[in-house]
Amino acid sequence: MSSHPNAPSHAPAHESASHAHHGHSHGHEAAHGTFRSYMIGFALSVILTAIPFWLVMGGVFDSKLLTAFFVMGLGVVQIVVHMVYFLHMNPRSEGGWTMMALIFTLVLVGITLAGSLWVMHHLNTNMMPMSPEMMKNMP
Amino acid sequence: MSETQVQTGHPEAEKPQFYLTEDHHPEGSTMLGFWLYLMSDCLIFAVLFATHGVLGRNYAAGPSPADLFDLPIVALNTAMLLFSSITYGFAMLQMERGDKVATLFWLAVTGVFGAIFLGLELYEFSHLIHEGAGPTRSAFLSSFFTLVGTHGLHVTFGIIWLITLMAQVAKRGLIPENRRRLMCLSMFWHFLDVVWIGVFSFVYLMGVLG
Amino acid sequence: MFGNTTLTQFLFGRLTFEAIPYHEPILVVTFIAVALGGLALLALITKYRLWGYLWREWFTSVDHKKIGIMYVVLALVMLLRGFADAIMMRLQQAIAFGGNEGYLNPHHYDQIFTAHGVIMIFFMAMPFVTGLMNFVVPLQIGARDVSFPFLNNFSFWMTTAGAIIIMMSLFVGEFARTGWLAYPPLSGADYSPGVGVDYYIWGLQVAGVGTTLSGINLIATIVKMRAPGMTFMKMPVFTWTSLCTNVLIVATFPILTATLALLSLDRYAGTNFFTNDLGGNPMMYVNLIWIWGHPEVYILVLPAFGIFSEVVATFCGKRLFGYASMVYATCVIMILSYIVWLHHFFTMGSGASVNAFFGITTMIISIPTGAKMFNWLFTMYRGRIRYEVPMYWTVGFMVTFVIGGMTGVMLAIPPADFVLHNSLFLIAHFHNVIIGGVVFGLMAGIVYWWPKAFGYKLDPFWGKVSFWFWLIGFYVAFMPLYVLGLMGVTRRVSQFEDPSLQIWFVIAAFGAVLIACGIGSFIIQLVVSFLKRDQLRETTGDPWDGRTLEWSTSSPPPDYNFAFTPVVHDHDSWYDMKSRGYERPMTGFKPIHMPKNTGTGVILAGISVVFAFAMIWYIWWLALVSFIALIATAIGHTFNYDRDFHIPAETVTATEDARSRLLAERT
Amino acid sequence: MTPQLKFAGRLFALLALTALSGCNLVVMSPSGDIARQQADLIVVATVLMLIIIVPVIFLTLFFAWRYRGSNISAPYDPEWHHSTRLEVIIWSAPLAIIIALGAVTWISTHKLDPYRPLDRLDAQRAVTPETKPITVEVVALDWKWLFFYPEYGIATVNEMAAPVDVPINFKITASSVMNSFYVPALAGMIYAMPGMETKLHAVINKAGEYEGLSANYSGDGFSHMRFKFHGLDQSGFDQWVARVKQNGTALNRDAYLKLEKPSAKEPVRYYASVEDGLYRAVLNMCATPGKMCMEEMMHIDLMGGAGTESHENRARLEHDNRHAGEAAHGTPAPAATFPATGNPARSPEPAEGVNNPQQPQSQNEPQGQSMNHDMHNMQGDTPGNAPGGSQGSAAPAQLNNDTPAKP
Repeated sequence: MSSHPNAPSHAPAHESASHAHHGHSHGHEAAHGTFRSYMIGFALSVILTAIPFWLVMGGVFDSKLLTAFFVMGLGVVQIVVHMVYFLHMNPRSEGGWTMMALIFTLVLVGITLAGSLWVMHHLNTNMMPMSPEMMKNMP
Repeated sequence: MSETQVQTGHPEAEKPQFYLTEDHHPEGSTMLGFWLYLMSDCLIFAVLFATHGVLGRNYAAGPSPADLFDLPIVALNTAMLLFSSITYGFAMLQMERGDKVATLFWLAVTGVFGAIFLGLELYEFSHLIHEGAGPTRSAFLSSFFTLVGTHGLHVTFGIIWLITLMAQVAKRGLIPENRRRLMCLSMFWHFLDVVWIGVFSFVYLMGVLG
Repeated sequence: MFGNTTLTQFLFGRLTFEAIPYHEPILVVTFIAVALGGLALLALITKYRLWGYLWREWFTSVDHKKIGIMYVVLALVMLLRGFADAIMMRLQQAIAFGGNEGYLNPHHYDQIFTAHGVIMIFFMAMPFVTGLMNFVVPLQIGARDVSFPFLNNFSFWMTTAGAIIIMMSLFVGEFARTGWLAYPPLSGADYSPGVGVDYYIWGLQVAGVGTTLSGINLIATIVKMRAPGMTFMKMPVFTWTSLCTNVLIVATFPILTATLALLSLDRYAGTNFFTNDLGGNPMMYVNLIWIWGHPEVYILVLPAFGIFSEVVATFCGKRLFGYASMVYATCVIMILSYIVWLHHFFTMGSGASVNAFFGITTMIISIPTGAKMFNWLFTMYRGRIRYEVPMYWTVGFMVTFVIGGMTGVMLAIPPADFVLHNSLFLIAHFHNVIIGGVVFGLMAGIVYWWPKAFGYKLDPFWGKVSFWFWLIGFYVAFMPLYVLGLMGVTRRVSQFEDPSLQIWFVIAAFGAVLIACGIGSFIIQLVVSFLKRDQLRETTGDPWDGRTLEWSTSSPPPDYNFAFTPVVHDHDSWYDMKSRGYERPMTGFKPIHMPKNTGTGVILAGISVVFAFAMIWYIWWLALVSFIALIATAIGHTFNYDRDFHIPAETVTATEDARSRLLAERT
Repeated sequence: MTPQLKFAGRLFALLALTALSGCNLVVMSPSGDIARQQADLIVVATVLMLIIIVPVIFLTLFFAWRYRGSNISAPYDPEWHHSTRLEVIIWSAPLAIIIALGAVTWISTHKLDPYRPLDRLDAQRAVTPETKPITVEVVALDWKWLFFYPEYGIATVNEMAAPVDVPINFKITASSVMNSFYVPALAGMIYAMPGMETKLHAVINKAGEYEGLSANYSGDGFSHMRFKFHGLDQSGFDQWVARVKQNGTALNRDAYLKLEKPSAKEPVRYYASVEDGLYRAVLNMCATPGKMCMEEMMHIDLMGGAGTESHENRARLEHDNRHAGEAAHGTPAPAATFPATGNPARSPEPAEGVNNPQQPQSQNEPQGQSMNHDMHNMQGDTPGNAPGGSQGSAAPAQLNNDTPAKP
């Protein structure tokens, strides 16, 4: 990994953390959010959307892997931002049940996605008629 | 376990209260129930994402994402959805202030953004189909159209629901039932945003990356 | 036949007179029998002027108890259909040897085994389980109804709509000939061009909506509506297993829905998810459907475990041994059931590490299951067991289920699975756990809660007769299948060549006849009990000296379940209340806030049937019209804000006074 | 207590006796080393589990009897519901068994992985570098089995033979739907799937005639999708090969495409010669003239697809028969039996799972339908089946070869 890609990633992460702190301390009604928290969420989302588009469309990095890593990473961060600022997720709402349901669902989504990809990757490599030289050429 | 201690702690003679003489109102379940529905919807999308993950590179000797996707349109689309999110947020804030007209205004704005989003998506789809890259062209395109189309269908239903709610708010005002419904739709709408983040990152951007 | 083919096609899609199987004697006879029976039923209802009553008190009811009972009725009706299929298969396999082709050609046989699987799982076991949960859970947690009473009614009717769609395939067109999970490419448009798979898809999709919503409903109910004081670790075990079951339902049925939706896109829109064409991958379907399919097994069996836990504690007169470990075991099973799905296709050829991983996770499930078994065992230890019928089923279950568990672990070892997969050994295994676990549990549950639902006990003699027929019938019917599996005989075969196998199939067929006697005795039990209901009447509300809250109210419970919301101090709360001198409140009743009945659920489900029928037969105009009607009705429903009413305090007082008189008569 | 014990013992003995007597438990007493090890595994697992199952069943019956309501002498302790010591046993006993079984599973799954070449012929003999395995390429057709012997240049239908004590390398695929290749006496089953290749390594240790079958339901003719597997000594095998060569016909693509059409209860057939690369073409779903091979498609996909100007590839990758209707556009389709899509395959008449004989290739072989009178054509020709095209038989030169043509 080169050193310069770290800079843009660090900034929003830091920003998001500090604002998350702010938002909660000011939010008088956490379940609904305030104008301020909505605007913070919106600003963060815009930034977090713009960066991956810029990375891909501008071809910022030479390494596809690195770009992919950032795109997915920023996607996850943005999902968290949406959860906190728009969906007002916090461990207290509905007695913690929404959070629990969310975590459970995320675990299942993870199992479904990772499991399917893992299983299907094995099935495909075992069974798809590819010649050895093709396997070597796999990107 | 702790129960055993609790139980032994009870003095047998003392007769506790065994029922409530007052009316018992369990707290509302709607928000939790709706959240559970969203979670189940989330799993539908998980299946579609997994399918796209598995089949997304099966171009069937046909066009690949890099050949097909027009990222500026996708960016514009994403912007529309983001705007609609914040405007829905404004609607919710107005609802809390009890301002019916302002709520309706922001709901309408949200609906317009949603409709623009849908229009752009339909334009993109028709463009692809005209290029011969319809959902039947390859497994990749099948899963692409299905995943993005399912999201689009959700937005469509969201808009229908939005219009219904606007009619109900206009008719009956911001009564507790309507507030609850607006909050449900709010969760639905923001949930679609979250799914869209997955779509543009995983399908479009990663797809174009190849 | 028709003058204008295009118009006919537009009007009727691919529905033609040929679709009606009037040339199949078996189906015609069945149809006549069903039609006559149906007409007789309709005539009786009309004669006794029951339509209004049924509509007002049952079909449109949002009362969880009535909906629960309707679910069970649906399940029993479908049990008869599914079992008829089973008998036909057993008969065919018992005679189709050597040159004898039997009485069913593959065209029919294949439909029958598909229908048997689909009906037994989706329309017998699922509604049965849902029905019991619906009836019992709110009572056990001291609630007056579920969280979303209208949704409950709607869910029930959607499940029924699914069942109706499946049943229609018997007389209009055909059913799928693909096996109960409809693996593509066989179930794709190219290899199954008929309407069979479409019936399958739409039946399951419509019922799936109901199942998912009912799952959400019950979770919300259990989380939000428990009586004050009932913490999670004081919940009855059946409620716990219901909670886990419904979590599984909500978390897996969407996967089934999505997977079937992809299959229908392949069939209707020509996409290429699971085809051989253009990069499709049928293995993905198998992968996805089993992500749903394995938790489904636990959806069925967990409530049965809950029933046994209630039954064993009640009839041993003893608190359940190891309540906490029972709860943890249930939760562990719930989670683990998500990471074992590949064991259904070890033989598809995944790598050794993948296979071994899923094999071992599968085995791990047997640890909490084993712990549960020991818990029941040690509940019996130092108990004083009253041998009422539910306890018979429980002991029968414990002995039978461990055998099924053992063969299940054998199947979880990939190399062993390579020789046992798709064999009759596998068939024997899952019938061993489904009959020995789920069905026995449901039978125990129905006998256990019958007095609560109807106010009289079921006749014990016929109950025991039914139990013994079921138990012996099960062993006679399925032990030969274990043997046949070890003889290398595989499933879904309609004709055999090796005559030495025949004796085993004949024994198995005889076992099926014994089970038929068991079902017959059960029906006799219901009829006899109904006729003798005055003798069997129980007025206490607590016929078994029960331990949980449902036994604290009258039998049958009033519409509002509890005049005053109970307060829970310990688990086995009714036992706690009884032992600490609970006195029933006699005065001070208040009006009770209740939901109103509505016909929207029936109407929506009815339109769904029309929509599904139109989709199955490509009657596009009707599909469009019914779809719009569906949306419009749903939206229309949301404009109705007048959804609840109060039961006046006088009515409550009158009801409670009547009960006081009954209780006084007893003493 | 003793009567229960006796009863349980007797029951168990009875079960074991039934299991062992009379009938041919081929899964438990197979003739191939792999199946042998799998059977041993079943026994080991069963014994391990019986350690816990037998006491549970016994205790269940015993407690059920001992603590019956009428037995007042038995202790009754309604408040007893917890015992840490028991809980530990309850959880650890199954855990111990599962740890043992898990270890067995991990090892055996790797050892008996069907993809893993054999390292022994049986318990005594190891595979040496000199051991020359035989390759058999298996194709599951609608509803018969086709076996290629690449080393001998022969092929057979519904009959297979292999020399005793020679490792067999199976390569397995299918033409249309999923099947499962299973010879109980030889080794465990593995799926046969279109466009994919599964592998199985096995050896037969005893001469004899064994049953082979499809273990995964595949449609109408599935019940009869059986074949005989002959374990022969080396000379017997050589004779069998000679017999195939002597009595067989040639298996070229035309013959294969005719054979591929759905038929049930197909008699045994021999092919003395096999066209080069035919199995490879079947595996790659490009035996039909004009189709693109899966390999080539995958290669193109790996290279990033073929761009938007690749419409001609589409028809080349439609392997299923749904597009038969389009292929037959030349002839007016009798619309009455065809629904809106104009797709004859969707008419309710033909049996499901039946590969409509109206294959795309039918337009290439106008006489194809009339020539396959030796096939048990399950459904007969549907009206839409009229030979439409007039291109004549495709010349072999048009056929695909198995090397990727496009970069």
